[in-house]
Amino acid sequence: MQRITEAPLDVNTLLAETENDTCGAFVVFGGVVRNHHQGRGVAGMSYTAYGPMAEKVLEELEQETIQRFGVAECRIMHRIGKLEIGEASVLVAVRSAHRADSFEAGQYAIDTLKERLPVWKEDFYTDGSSGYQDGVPLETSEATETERGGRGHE
Amino acid sequence: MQRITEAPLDVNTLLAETENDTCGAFVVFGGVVRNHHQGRGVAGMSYTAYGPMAEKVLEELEQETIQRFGVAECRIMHRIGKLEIGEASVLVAVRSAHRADSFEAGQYAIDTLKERLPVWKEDFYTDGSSGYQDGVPLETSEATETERGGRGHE
Amino acid sequence: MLDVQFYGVLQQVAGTRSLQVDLKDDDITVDQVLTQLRQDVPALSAHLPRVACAQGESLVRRSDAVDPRQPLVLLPPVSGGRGPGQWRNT
Amino acid sequence: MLDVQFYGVLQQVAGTRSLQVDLKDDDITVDQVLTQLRQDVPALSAHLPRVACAQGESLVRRSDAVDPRQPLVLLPPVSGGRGPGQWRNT
Repeated sequence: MQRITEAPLDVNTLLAETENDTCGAFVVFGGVVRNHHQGRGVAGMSYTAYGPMAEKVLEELEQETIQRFGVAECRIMHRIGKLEIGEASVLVAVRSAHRADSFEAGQYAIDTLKERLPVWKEDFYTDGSSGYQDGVPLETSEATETERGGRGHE
Repeated sequence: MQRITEAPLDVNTLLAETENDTCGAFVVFGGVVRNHHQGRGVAGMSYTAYGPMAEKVLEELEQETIQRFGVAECRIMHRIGKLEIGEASVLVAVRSAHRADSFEAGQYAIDTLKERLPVWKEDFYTDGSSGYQDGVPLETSEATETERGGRGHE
Repeated sequence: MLDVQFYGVLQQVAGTRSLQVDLKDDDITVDQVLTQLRQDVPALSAHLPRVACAQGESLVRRSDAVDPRQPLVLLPPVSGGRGPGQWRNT
Repeated sequence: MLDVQFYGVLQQVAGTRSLQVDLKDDDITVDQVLTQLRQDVPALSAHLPRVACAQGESLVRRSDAVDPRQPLVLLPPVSGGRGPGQWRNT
Protein backbone atom coordinates (compact mmCIF):
# COMPACT_ATOMS: atom_id res chain seq x y z
CA MET A 1 0.00 0.00 0.00
CA GLN A 2 1.67 3.18 -1.21
CA ARG A 3 1.35 6.29 0.93
CA ILE A 4 3.66 8.63 -0.98
CA THR A 5 2.54 9.09 -4.57
CA GLU A 6 2.86 11.33 -7.59
CA ALA A 7 -0.73 10.63 -8.61
CA PRO A 8 -3.56 13.03 -7.72
CA LEU A 9 -5.15 12.16 -4.38
CA ASP A 10 -8.82 11.23 -4.19
CA VAL A 11 -10.89 11.28 -1.02
CA ASN A 12 -13.09 8.42 -2.20
CA THR A 13 -10.06 6.15 -2.59
CA LEU A 14 -9.18 6.58 1.07
CA LEU A 15 -12.80 6.15 2.12
CA ALA A 16 -13.06 2.92 0.12
CA GLU A 17 -9.86 1.60 1.67
CA THR A 18 -11.11 2.28 5.20
CA GLU A 19 -14.67 0.97 4.92
CA ASN A 20 -15.73 -0.45 8.26
CA ASP A 21 -19.31 -1.39 9.18
CA THR A 22 -18.76 -0.74 12.89
CA CYS A 23 -18.08 2.95 12.30
CA GLY A 24 -20.68 5.71 12.53
CA ALA A 25 -18.34 8.55 11.66
CA PHE A 26 -15.48 9.53 9.42
CA VAL A 27 -13.35 12.63 9.16
CA VAL A 28 -11.21 13.43 6.15
CA PHE A 29 -8.64 16.18 6.33
CA GLY A 30 -7.14 17.60 3.17
CA GLY A 31 -4.18 19.90 2.81
CA VAL A 32 -4.54 21.96 -0.36
CA VAL A 33 -2.20 24.22 -2.34
CA ARG A 34 -3.48 27.73 -1.81
CA ASN A 35 -2.79 30.83 -3.85
CA HIS A 36 -0.94 32.79 -1.18
CA HIS A 37 1.80 32.34 1.42
CA GLN A 38 2.89 35.02 3.88
CA GLY A 39 1.42 37.74 1.72
CA ARG A 40 2.92 36.55 -1.58
CA GLY A 41 0.99 35.18 -4.53
CA VAL A 42 1.63 31.48 -5.15
CA ALA A 43 1.28 29.96 -8.63
CA GLY A 44 2.08 26.35 -7.73
CA MET A 45 4.18 24.13 -5.55
CA SER A 46 6.53 21.21 -5.73
CA TYR A 47 6.80 18.55 -3.02
CA THR A 48 9.74 16.24 -2.54
CA ALA A 49 10.05 13.44 0.01
CA TYR A 50 12.72 11.17 1.35
CA GLY A 51 10.80 8.12 0.24
CA PRO A 52 12.09 5.18 2.33
CA MET A 53 11.57 6.98 5.60
CA ALA A 54 8.41 8.82 4.57
CA GLU A 55 6.51 5.59 3.88
CA LYS A 56 7.53 4.22 7.26
CA VAL A 57 6.63 7.43 9.12
CA LEU A 58 3.12 7.41 7.64
CA GLU A 59 2.60 3.72 8.33
CA GLU A 60 3.67 4.15 11.95
CA LEU A 61 1.60 7.31 12.36
CA GLU A 62 -1.52 5.48 11.14
CA GLN A 63 -0.98 2.77 13.75
CA GLU A 64 -0.12 5.24 16.50
CA THR A 65 -3.27 7.26 15.76
CA ILE A 66 -5.45 4.14 15.84
CA GLN A 67 -4.03 3.04 19.18
CA ARG A 68 -3.89 6.42 20.84
CA PHE A 69 -7.48 7.40 20.06
CA GLY A 70 -9.10 3.98 19.81
CA VAL A 71 -10.33 4.71 16.31
CA ALA A 72 -11.02 1.85 13.91
CA GLU A 73 -9.26 3.11 10.79
CA CYS A 74 -6.63 5.64 9.83
CA ARG A 75 -5.20 6.10 6.36
CA ILE A 76 -2.77 8.78 5.21
CA MET A 77 -1.49 9.66 1.75
CA HIS A 78 0.90 12.41 0.68
CA ARG A 79 1.47 13.57 -2.85
CA ILE A 80 4.83 14.60 -4.29
CA GLY A 81 5.82 16.37 -7.50
CA LYS A 82 4.32 19.51 -9.01
CA LEU A 83 0.92 20.57 -7.74
CA GLU A 84 -1.47 23.22 -9.00
CA ILE A 85 -3.48 25.62 -6.87
CA GLY A 86 -6.45 23.76 -5.35
CA GLU A 87 -4.86 20.31 -5.55
CA ALA A 88 -4.54 18.22 -2.39
CA SER A 89 -1.02 17.55 -1.13
CA VAL A 90 -2.08 15.35 1.77
CA LEU A 91 -5.20 13.44 2.85
CA VAL A 92 -5.93 11.89 6.24
CA ALA A 93 -8.98 9.66 6.68
CA VAL A 94 -10.14 8.40 10.07
CA ARG A 95 -13.16 6.28 10.98
CA SER A 96 -14.59 5.58 14.42
CA ALA A 97 -17.77 4.48 16.16
CA HIS A 98 -18.43 8.01 17.45
CA ARG A 99 -17.59 11.30 15.84
CA ALA A 100 -15.55 13.06 18.52
CA ASP A 101 -12.82 10.41 18.25
CA SER A 102 -12.53 10.88 14.49
CA PHE A 103 -12.10 14.62 14.81
CA GLU A 104 -9.50 14.33 17.55
CA ALA A 105 -7.56 11.55 15.84
CA GLY A 106 -7.61 13.31 12.48
CA GLN A 107 -6.23 16.49 13.96
CA TYR A 108 -3.53 14.59 15.84
CA ALA A 109 -2.49 12.73 12.70
CA ILE A 110 -2.05 15.84 10.56
CA ASP A 111 -0.40 17.86 13.33
CA THR A 112 2.08 15.07 13.99
CA LEU A 113 2.69 14.44 10.29
CA LYS A 114 3.79 18.04 9.94
CA GLU A 115 6.50 17.46 12.54
CA ARG A 116 7.71 14.04 11.41
CA LEU A 117 7.22 13.49 7.70
CA PRO A 118 10.38 14.10 5.64
CA VAL A 119 8.67 16.19 2.97
CA TRP A 120 9.66 19.60 1.68
CA LYS A 121 7.70 22.15 -0.27
CA GLU A 122 9.03 24.62 -2.74
CA ASP A 123 6.74 27.52 -3.54
CA PHE A 124 6.58 28.95 -7.03
CA TYR A 125 5.53 32.55 -6.64
CA THR A 126 3.48 34.55 -9.09
CA ASP A 127 6.42 36.95 -9.50
CA GLY A 128 8.50 34.14 -11.06
CA SER A 129 10.70 33.45 -8.04
CA SER A 130 10.66 30.31 -5.93
CA GLY A 131 11.75 29.19 -2.50
CA TYR A 132 11.68 26.37 0.01
CA GLN A 133 9.46 26.98 3.00
CA ASP A 134 11.22 26.75 6.32
CA GLY A 135 9.76 24.24 8.74
CA VAL A 136 10.24 22.10 11.80
CA PRO A 137 13.60 20.36 12.47
CA LEU A 138 13.20 16.61 12.72
CA GLU A 139 14.13 14.70 15.84
CA THR A 140 17.86 13.93 16.18
CA SER A 141 18.83 17.33 14.76
CA GLU A 142 21.06 19.35 17.08
CA ALA A 143 18.23 21.85 17.45
CA THR A 144 15.72 19.29 18.75
CA GLU A 145 18.28 17.45 20.90
CA THR A 146 19.34 20.69 22.56
CA GLU A 147 15.75 21.77 23.10
CA ARG A 148 14.98 18.39 24.60
CA GLY A 149 18.01 18.61 26.92
CA GLY A 150 17.10 22.18 27.87
CA ARG A 151 13.62 21.09 28.83
CA GLY A 152 15.10 18.59 31.25
CA HIS A 153 13.96 15.52 29.31
CA GLU A 154 10.35 16.25 30.16
CA MET B 1 -29.06 24.30 -3.85
CA GLN B 2 -30.67 21.30 -2.17
CA ARG B 3 -29.38 20.23 1.23
CA ILE B 4 -31.89 17.49 2.04
CA THR B 5 -31.87 14.74 -0.57
CA GLU B 6 -32.83 11.15 -1.22
CA ALA B 7 -29.80 10.64 -3.47
CA PRO B 8 -26.58 9.06 -2.18
CA LEU B 9 -24.18 11.65 -0.82
CA ASP B 10 -20.75 12.08 -2.38
CA VAL B 11 -17.84 13.81 -0.72
CA ASN B 12 -16.42 15.02 -4.03
CA THR B 13 -19.66 16.84 -4.82
CA LEU B 14 -19.33 18.92 -1.67
CA LEU B 15 -15.63 19.51 -2.29
CA ALA B 16 -16.35 20.69 -5.84
CA GLU B 17 -19.07 23.05 -4.59
CA THR B 18 -16.74 24.61 -2.02
CA GLU B 19 -13.60 25.04 -4.13
CA ASN B 20 -11.73 28.12 -2.97
CA ASP B 21 -8.17 29.01 -3.99
CA THR B 22 -7.50 30.92 -0.77
CA CYS B 23 -7.91 27.80 1.37
CA GLY B 24 -5.08 25.52 2.45
CA ALA B 25 -7.24 23.06 4.34
CA PHE B 26 -10.51 21.22 4.23
CA VAL B 27 -12.26 18.91 6.65
CA VAL B 28 -15.12 16.64 5.66
CA PHE B 29 -17.18 14.93 8.31
CA GLY B 30 -19.40 12.01 7.40
CA GLY B 31 -22.07 10.34 9.49
CA VAL B 32 -22.44 6.74 8.42
CA VAL B 33 -25.02 4.02 9.14
CA ARG B 34 -23.24 1.50 11.35
CA ASN B 35 -24.16 -2.08 12.05
CA HIS B 36 -24.88 -1.69 15.76
CA HIS B 37 -26.75 0.61 18.16
CA GLN B 38 -26.73 0.24 21.94
CA GLY B 39 -25.68 -3.38 21.68
CA ARG B 40 -28.22 -4.39 19.03
CA GLY B 41 -27.47 -5.42 15.46
CA VAL B 42 -28.67 -2.91 12.87
CA ALA B 43 -29.58 -3.98 9.32
CA GLY B 44 -30.45 -0.56 7.94
CA MET B 45 -32.03 2.77 8.72
CA SER B 46 -34.63 5.17 7.47
CA TYR B 47 -34.36 8.94 7.81
CA THR B 48 -37.25 11.34 7.58
CA ALA B 49 -37.11 15.13 7.72
CA TYR B 50 -39.47 18.02 8.06
CA GLY B 51 -38.33 19.45 4.77
CA PRO B 52 -39.27 23.15 4.78
CA MET B 53 -37.59 23.77 8.13
CA ALA B 54 -34.67 21.37 7.57
CA GLU B 55 -33.45 23.19 4.48
CA LYS B 56 -33.56 26.50 6.33
CA VAL B 57 -31.78 25.10 9.42
CA LEU B 58 -28.89 23.80 7.29
CA GLU B 59 -28.60 27.00 5.29
CA GLU B 60 -28.50 29.07 8.47
CA LEU B 61 -26.04 26.67 10.11
CA GLU B 62 -23.66 26.97 7.17
CA GLN B 63 -23.69 30.75 7.48
CA GLU B 64 -23.39 30.67 11.26
CA THR B 65 -20.39 28.32 11.05
CA ILE B 66 -18.66 30.52 8.48
CA GLN B 67 -19.12 33.63 10.59
CA ARG B 68 -18.36 32.10 13.97
CA PHE B 69 -15.08 30.46 12.92
CA GLY B 70 -14.01 32.74 10.10
CA VAL B 71 -13.83 29.83 7.68
CA ALA B 72 -14.23 30.45 3.96
CA GLU B 73 -16.70 27.70 3.05
CA CYS B 74 -19.21 25.45 4.76
CA ARG B 75 -21.57 23.07 3.00
CA ILE B 76 -23.90 20.54 4.62
CA MET B 77 -26.08 17.84 3.07
CA HIS B 78 -28.36 15.32 4.78
CA ARG B 79 -29.83 12.28 3.16
CA ILE B 80 -33.34 10.94 3.80
CA GLY B 81 -35.04 7.67 2.93
CA LYS B 82 -33.74 4.13 3.38
CA LEU B 83 -30.00 3.74 3.93
CA GLU B 84 -27.83 0.64 3.97
CA ILE B 85 -25.01 -0.06 6.40
CA GLY B 86 -21.96 1.99 5.42
CA GLU B 87 -23.90 4.69 3.57
CA ALA B 88 -23.48 8.31 4.61
CA SER B 89 -26.50 10.02 6.16
CA VAL B 90 -24.85 13.42 6.51
CA LEU B 91 -21.80 15.23 5.13
CA VAL B 92 -20.26 18.46 6.35
CA ALA B 93 -17.48 20.11 4.34
CA VAL B 94 -15.50 23.08 5.62
CA ARG B 95 -12.60 24.95 4.02
CA SER B 96 -10.29 27.50 5.60
CA ALA B 97 -6.86 29.08 5.17
CA HIS B 98 -5.44 27.10 8.12
CA ARG B 99 -6.37 23.65 9.30
CA ALA B 100 -7.30 24.22 12.94
CA ASP B 101 -10.26 26.39 11.91
CA SER B 102 -11.61 23.71 9.60
CA PHE B 103 -11.52 21.07 12.33
CA GLU B 104 -13.17 23.31 14.89
CA ALA B 105 -15.83 24.59 12.50
CA GLY B 106 -16.62 21.10 11.20
CA GLN B 107 -17.12 19.76 14.68
CA TYR B 108 -19.31 22.70 15.64
CA ALA B 109 -21.45 22.27 12.53
CA ILE B 110 -22.18 18.58 13.10
CA ASP B 111 -22.67 18.95 16.86
CA THR B 112 -25.12 21.79 16.31
CA LEU B 113 -26.89 20.02 13.46
CA LYS B 114 -27.64 17.16 15.82
CA GLU B 115 -29.49 19.53 18.13
CA ARG B 116 -31.36 21.58 15.53
CA LEU B 117 -32.09 19.63 12.39
CA PRO B 118 -35.64 18.22 12.26
CA VAL B 119 -34.59 14.75 11.15
CA TRP B 120 -35.53 11.41 12.68
CA LYS B 121 -33.97 8.02 12.29
CA GLU B 122 -35.72 4.70 12.51
CA ASP B 123 -33.45 1.71 13.08
CA PHE B 124 -34.23 -1.60 11.44
CA TYR B 125 -32.69 -4.23 13.67
CA THR B 126 -31.26 -7.55 12.57
CA ASP B 127 -33.91 -9.32 14.69
CA GLY B 128 -36.64 -7.91 12.44
CA SER B 129 -37.90 -5.24 14.83
CA SER B 130 -37.58 -1.50 14.34
CA GLY B 131 -37.70 1.65 16.40
CA TYR B 132 -37.19 5.38 16.39
CA GLN B 133 -34.12 6.55 18.24
CA ASP B 134 -34.79 9.02 20.99
CA GLY B 135 -32.96 12.31 20.68
CA VAL B 136 -32.73 15.94 21.66
CA PRO B 137 -35.91 18.05 22.06
CA LEU B 138 -35.88 21.05 19.75
CA GLU B 139 -36.02 24.59 21.07
CA THR B 140 -39.54 25.80 21.95
CA SER B 141 -40.52 22.41 23.37
CA GLU B 142 -41.69 22.57 26.97
CA ALA B 143 -38.62 20.58 27.98
CA THR B 144 -36.14 23.08 26.54
CA GLU B 145 -38.11 26.13 27.68
CA THR B 146 -38.26 24.80 31.25
CA GLU B 147 -34.56 23.92 31.21
CA ARG B 148 -33.78 27.37 29.93
CA GLY B 149 -35.92 29.00 32.63
CA GLY B 150 -34.44 26.75 35.31
CA ARG B 151 -30.95 27.78 34.33
CA GLY B 152 -31.93 31.40 34.91
CA HIS B 153 -31.58 32.39 31.27
CA GLU B 154 -27.81 31.88 31.44
CA MET C 1 -60.28 23.21 11.05
CA LEU C 2 -56.53 23.13 11.53
CA ASP C 3 -54.33 20.53 9.86
CA VAL C 4 -51.95 18.99 12.43
CA GLN C 5 -49.02 16.97 11.07
CA PHE C 6 -46.87 14.41 12.86
CA TYR C 7 -43.22 13.46 12.32
CA GLY C 8 -40.98 10.67 13.54
CA VAL C 9 -42.24 8.53 16.38
CA LEU C 10 -45.38 10.68 16.66
CA GLN C 11 -46.70 9.09 13.47
CA GLN C 12 -46.58 5.72 15.22
CA VAL C 13 -48.10 7.05 18.43
CA ALA C 14 -50.93 8.90 16.69
CA GLY C 15 -51.39 6.15 14.13
CA THR C 16 -51.54 8.72 11.35
CA ARG C 17 -49.46 11.37 9.60
CA SER C 18 -51.99 14.14 10.14
CA LEU C 19 -55.38 14.92 11.53
CA GLN C 20 -57.80 17.82 11.75
CA VAL C 21 -58.42 19.79 14.94
CA ASP C 22 -61.55 21.84 15.29
CA LEU C 23 -60.68 25.42 16.20
CA LYS C 24 -63.20 27.14 18.44
CA ASP C 25 -62.14 30.53 17.12
CA ASP C 26 -59.49 32.11 14.90
CA ASP C 27 -57.47 33.54 17.75
CA ILE C 28 -55.99 30.41 19.27
CA THR C 29 -52.52 29.62 20.61
CA VAL C 30 -50.30 26.59 20.02
CA ASP C 31 -50.88 25.61 23.64
CA GLN C 32 -54.62 25.53 23.12
CA VAL C 33 -54.27 23.27 20.09
CA LEU C 34 -52.09 20.88 22.08
CA THR C 35 -54.63 20.80 24.90
CA GLN C 36 -57.29 19.83 22.38
CA LEU C 37 -54.94 17.16 20.93
CA ARG C 38 -54.40 15.59 24.36
CA GLN C 39 -58.13 15.01 24.54
CA ASP C 40 -58.47 13.72 20.98
CA VAL C 41 -55.37 11.45 21.10
CA PRO C 42 -54.48 10.61 24.73
CA ALA C 43 -51.48 8.52 23.63
CA LEU C 44 -49.74 11.75 22.58
CA SER C 45 -49.81 13.25 26.08
CA ALA C 46 -46.60 11.64 27.34
CA HIS C 47 -44.72 12.91 24.29
CA LEU C 48 -45.94 16.50 24.12
CA PRO C 49 -43.58 18.06 26.72
CA ARG C 50 -40.60 17.16 24.50
CA VAL C 51 -42.31 18.08 21.23
CA ALA C 52 -41.57 21.31 19.38
CA CYS C 53 -44.08 22.86 16.99
CA ALA C 54 -43.52 24.56 13.67
CA GLN C 55 -45.45 26.36 11.00
CA GLY C 56 -43.80 26.62 7.61
CA GLU C 57 -40.03 27.08 7.98
CA SER C 58 -40.09 28.23 11.58
CA LEU C 59 -40.54 26.94 15.10
CA VAL C 60 -43.40 28.45 17.08
CA ARG C 61 -43.66 28.80 20.85
CA ARG C 62 -46.51 27.47 22.98
CA SER C 63 -47.82 31.00 23.53
CA ASP C 64 -47.73 31.97 19.85
CA ALA C 65 -50.93 32.40 17.90
CA VAL C 66 -51.60 29.69 15.34
CA ASP C 67 -51.95 30.67 11.70
CA PRO C 68 -54.99 28.62 10.71
CA ARG C 69 -54.08 28.76 7.00
CA GLN C 70 -51.06 26.46 7.34
CA PRO C 71 -50.50 23.15 9.13
CA LEU C 72 -49.24 22.99 12.67
CA VAL C 73 -46.33 20.53 12.59
CA LEU C 74 -45.36 18.47 15.63
CA LEU C 75 -41.64 17.61 15.85
CA PRO C 76 -40.39 15.05 18.39
CA PRO C 77 -36.78 15.09 19.71
CA VAL C 78 -34.36 15.06 16.78
CA SER C 79 -32.01 12.28 15.86
CA GLY C 80 -29.56 13.27 18.49
CA GLY C 81 -26.12 12.03 19.08
CA ARG C 82 -25.29 14.54 21.76
CA GLY C 83 -22.75 17.25 21.11
CA PRO C 84 -19.88 17.47 23.56
CA GLY C 85 -21.59 20.34 25.35
CA GLN C 86 -18.69 22.69 24.87
CA TRP C 87 -20.66 24.79 22.43
CA ARG C 88 -23.68 25.39 24.66
CA ASN C 89 -24.37 28.90 25.86
CA THR C 90 -21.26 30.28 24.25
CA MET D 1 33.89 6.69 0.42
CA LEU D 2 30.46 7.49 1.87
CA ASP D 3 27.58 8.71 -0.27
CA VAL D 4 25.96 11.78 1.31
CA GLN D 5 22.52 12.79 -0.05
CA PHE D 6 20.77 16.13 0.27
CA TYR D 7 17.06 16.93 0.38
CA GLY D 8 15.00 20.09 0.20
CA VAL D 9 16.82 23.39 0.48
CA LEU D 10 20.11 21.58 1.08
CA GLN D 11 20.23 20.63 -2.60
CA GLN D 12 20.25 24.33 -3.44
CA VAL D 13 22.82 25.16 -0.77
CA ALA D 14 25.17 22.31 -1.71
CA GLY D 15 24.51 22.77 -5.42
CA THR D 16 24.11 19.03 -5.82
CA ARG D 17 21.89 16.12 -4.76
CA SER D 18 24.75 14.06 -3.40
CA LEU D 19 28.49 13.95 -2.94
CA GLN D 20 31.15 11.58 -1.70
CA VAL D 21 32.90 12.00 1.63
CA ASP D 22 36.24 10.30 2.22
CA LEU D 23 36.07 8.21 5.41
CA LYS D 24 39.36 8.04 7.33
CA ASP D 25 38.35 4.72 8.86
CA ASP D 26 35.35 2.43 9.07
CA ASP D 27 34.43 3.33 12.62
CA ILE D 28 33.12 6.84 12.18
CA THR D 29 30.14 8.70 13.68
CA VAL D 30 27.52 10.90 12.05
CA ASP D 31 29.07 13.86 13.83
CA GLN D 32 32.46 13.18 12.26
CA VAL D 33 30.93 13.05 8.79
CA LEU D 34 29.21 16.39 9.36
CA THR D 35 32.47 17.94 10.55
CA GLN D 36 34.11 16.81 7.32
CA LEU D 37 31.15 18.17 5.34
CA ARG D 38 31.50 21.61 6.95
CA GLN D 39 35.03 21.78 5.57
CA ASP D 40 34.10 20.46 2.12
CA VAL D 41 30.98 22.63 1.72
CA PRO D 42 31.15 25.66 4.05
CA ALA D 43 27.76 26.92 2.85
CA LEU D 44 26.12 23.98 4.66
CA SER D 45 27.42 25.02 8.09
CA ALA D 46 24.62 27.39 8.95
CA HIS D 47 22.03 24.73 8.14
CA LEU D 48 23.53 21.71 9.90
CA PRO D 49 22.26 22.43 13.46
CA ARG D 50 18.67 22.07 12.22
CA VAL D 51 19.40 19.10 9.94
CA ALA D 52 18.48 15.54 10.89
CA CYS D 53 20.30 12.56 9.41
CA ALA D 54 18.95 9.22 8.26
CA GLN D 55 20.18 5.94 6.90
CA GLY D 56 17.63 3.78 5.16
CA GLU D 57 14.23 4.08 6.85
CA SER D 58 15.49 5.49 10.14
CA LEU D 59 16.83 8.65 11.69
CA VAL D 60 20.31 8.41 13.21
CA ARG D 61 21.74 10.51 16.03
CA ARG D 62 24.93 12.53 15.85
CA SER D 63 26.72 10.03 18.07
CA ASP D 64 25.62 6.97 16.08
CA ALA D 65 28.13 5.03 14.00
CA VAL D 66 27.69 5.43 10.25
CA ASP D 67 26.99 2.34 8.16
CA PRO D 68 29.37 2.95 5.22
CA ARG D 69 27.39 0.60 2.95
CA GLN D 70 24.39 2.93 2.65
CA PRO D 71 24.03 6.65 2.02
CA LEU D 72 23.89 9.17 4.83
CA VAL D 73 20.85 11.31 4.10
CA LEU D 74 20.61 14.93 5.27
CA LEU D 75 17.08 16.13 6.02
CA PRO D 76 16.38 19.85 6.59
CA PRO D 77 13.39 21.06 8.64
CA VAL D 78 10.19 19.51 7.27
CA SER D 79 7.38 21.33 5.57
CA GLY D 80 5.99 22.49 8.82
CA GLY D 81 2.79 24.21 9.54
CA ARG D 82 3.10 24.04 13.28
CA GLY D 83 0.78 21.86 15.28
CA PRO D 84 -1.18 23.55 18.02
CA GLY D 85 1.27 22.30 20.60
CA GLN D 86 -1.37 20.49 22.61
CA TRP D 87 0.05 17.13 21.57
CA ARG D 88 3.63 17.78 22.61
CA ASN D 89 5.09 15.79 25.46
CA THR D 90 1.86 14.00 26.16
